[in-house]
Amino acid sequence: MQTRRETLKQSALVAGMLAAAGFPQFANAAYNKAAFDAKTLQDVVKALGGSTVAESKDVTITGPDIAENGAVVPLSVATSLSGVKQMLVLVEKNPAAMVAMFNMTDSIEASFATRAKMGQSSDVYAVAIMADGKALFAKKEVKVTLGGCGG
Amino acid sequence: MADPMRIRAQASGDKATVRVLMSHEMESGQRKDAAGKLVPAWFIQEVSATLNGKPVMSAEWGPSVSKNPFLQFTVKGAKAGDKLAVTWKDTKGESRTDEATVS
Amino acid sequence: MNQSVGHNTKKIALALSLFVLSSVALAQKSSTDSIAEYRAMLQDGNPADLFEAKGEDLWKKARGPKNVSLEKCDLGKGAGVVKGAWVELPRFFSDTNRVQDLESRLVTCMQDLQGLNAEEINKTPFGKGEQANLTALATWISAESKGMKFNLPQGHIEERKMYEAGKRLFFMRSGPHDFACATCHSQDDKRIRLQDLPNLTKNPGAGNGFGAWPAYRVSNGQMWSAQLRLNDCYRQQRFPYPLFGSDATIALGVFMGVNGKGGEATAPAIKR
Amino acid sequence: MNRKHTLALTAIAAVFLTACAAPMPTSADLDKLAKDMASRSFRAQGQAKLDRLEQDEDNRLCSDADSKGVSVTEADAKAIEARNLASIKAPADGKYLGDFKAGEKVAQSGAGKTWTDKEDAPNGGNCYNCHQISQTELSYGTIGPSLYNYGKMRGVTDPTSATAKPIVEYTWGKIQNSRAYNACSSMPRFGHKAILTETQIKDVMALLLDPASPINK
Repeated sequence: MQTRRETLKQSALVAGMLAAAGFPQFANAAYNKAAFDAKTLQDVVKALGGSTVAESKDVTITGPDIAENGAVVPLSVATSLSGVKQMLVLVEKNPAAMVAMFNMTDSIEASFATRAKMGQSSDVYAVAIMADGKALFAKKEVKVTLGGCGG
Repeated sequence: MADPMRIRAQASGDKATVRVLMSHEMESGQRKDAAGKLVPAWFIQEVSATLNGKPVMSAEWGPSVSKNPFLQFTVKGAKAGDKLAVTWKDTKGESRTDEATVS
Repeated sequence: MNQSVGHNTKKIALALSLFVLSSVALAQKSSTDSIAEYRAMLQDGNPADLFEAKGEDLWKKARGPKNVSLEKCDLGKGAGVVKGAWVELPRFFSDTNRVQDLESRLVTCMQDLQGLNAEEINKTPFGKGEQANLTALATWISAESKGMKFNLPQGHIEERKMYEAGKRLFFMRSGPHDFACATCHSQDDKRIRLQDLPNLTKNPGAGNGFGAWPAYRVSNGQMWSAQLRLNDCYRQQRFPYPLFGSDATIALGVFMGVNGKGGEATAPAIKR
Repeated sequence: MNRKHTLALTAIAAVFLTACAAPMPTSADLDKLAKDMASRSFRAQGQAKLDRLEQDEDNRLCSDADSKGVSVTEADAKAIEARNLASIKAPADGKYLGDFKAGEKVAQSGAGKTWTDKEDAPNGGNCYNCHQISQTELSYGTIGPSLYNYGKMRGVTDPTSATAKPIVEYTWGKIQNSRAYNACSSMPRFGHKAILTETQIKDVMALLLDPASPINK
């Protein structure tokens, strides 16, 4: 069995190799600042070049009804639809709505889980941007409470 | 240099579930320190993954992904023994790549 | 007639109050369930893993003025034995002639084997420099005992004295709020705000509570060692600042650990 | 068996059981051991000075009983309650109730008196840590009883009335110094230990007893 230390050494090696190759997978990536500055679902979709926005039963958002701490709110987004270009995770009442954007390829499923910070109780969204520019979403409410003794 | 990631990639059928933990502060740029000064934003902005060297996933993140981020995704056509590598790059231009073997 | 109306009103009032009570209970149950659900969602992917990996590396890495690893450190089960060490700590060590918990024992090893300065480490704030390393080490070492049962030794008289002292400190009410550890942690099924409070005087609370630290705190994204957990308890108790690795903190560890005998080690856990 | 014999037997048993080791100290010696341990295990930090480790007689008696798993003796309980009751003073202006909205804020706050709190910042009442109060706040503790509908359940419709006087005075006293009514209560002595100001206590009183307070709806 590989020890963690060996894994580390290997990782460093891999990092070196990838650095030498100039991170090919980042070559075309341009961070979409406008989308990450947008305050609303509509504006996020617009910044990503999308068109219509509609709720869809084929998109799912999973998260807790109540989060004991807003610093870490587990959220999963998924869809069974084909022809998805991007999957987004949004928290409506955060200073900027978009948490994460995943670019789809044929090699992955349209299903991602991550954890978001939430400043207050809010609706959270899973959004699938389709190849034709349509944005299909699902939403749910997550309440953020104060878990500790507040001291 | 940033601390290594923890990557678990488990094959089941013709796909593999990948779970990644990254060591990063993910400063939102909204938080004030003890002296009341705004702590500048510093977060992972780009994440990507390769399977046996071939790009399979890329993502862009904002400042509201939680500290020490967790990410889960599913790679099609991955089998035990395959090499799954994950790379992140943050707003300071720092980056880190770690690799795991699909089990 | 009048009487009958009065009777009916009373009945309605009673029905209404029952309705209010039961809806309160229902709302409460669902919020408790939701919190449990939230915690379950966090179990997969505990960032403590990151600290565990760092700790294992630190254990095996040659460091300090003497440039040696900690692989010869005796955590109570012989030099270099890590697995199972944590579920038997704190315990008496004859070389230092004192009962030590995991963290204070690690400091002894860091000084004796690696030539690091114990006093400096003890004075370093949590999460900084060698203290951050210490927490990572404790995270990995505790993880190596995951699933094992607590079995603190009580054979040495110093271990029994520490238990008795720990018990007295646990129940010691003082400070402006008259709080003791026992104020929050001596009854079953109590909560502070929404947080469940383990009863640390017996199992399952003692094993569950004591056996969960080091733990990753999602509220601040920090890895908290057992010493830091106790330190923050004392802060909220409005006591003065407990010295790192002090006898009072170790005595409390003995009291909780012995009470948790047979309980399962779950550290490193993930906590609010 | 008389005491002398018991002691002798215990000593013999101890010798056999622990072989060459020293026998276990007496309970009183262990009390001292714990006390000495406390005095060398802490340092002052911020406003949390070392004098906080010095227990008053009430805390000493209650802690001692707690660690033995018993209640304080009836005589001790009466003495504790009597001297704590004597510390309670009625409000200088005769007004027991303040503003319930401000009271809710005091009840919500768990701040104050820790080594990370500023000394001049207002202290909180920590009420929700242990009690359910408002129905809309789901994050409440269960160490103390629910205080939802506190005034309403006790039939308080006019807190200034003669009928409400006993419950108003009792509630005032309970917040000022809980040990006047329950010798070893876990509740902080908010007035006696100067945790809350008189204004803050009046505001919490209003939260509990004002018929207009949302908790009495």
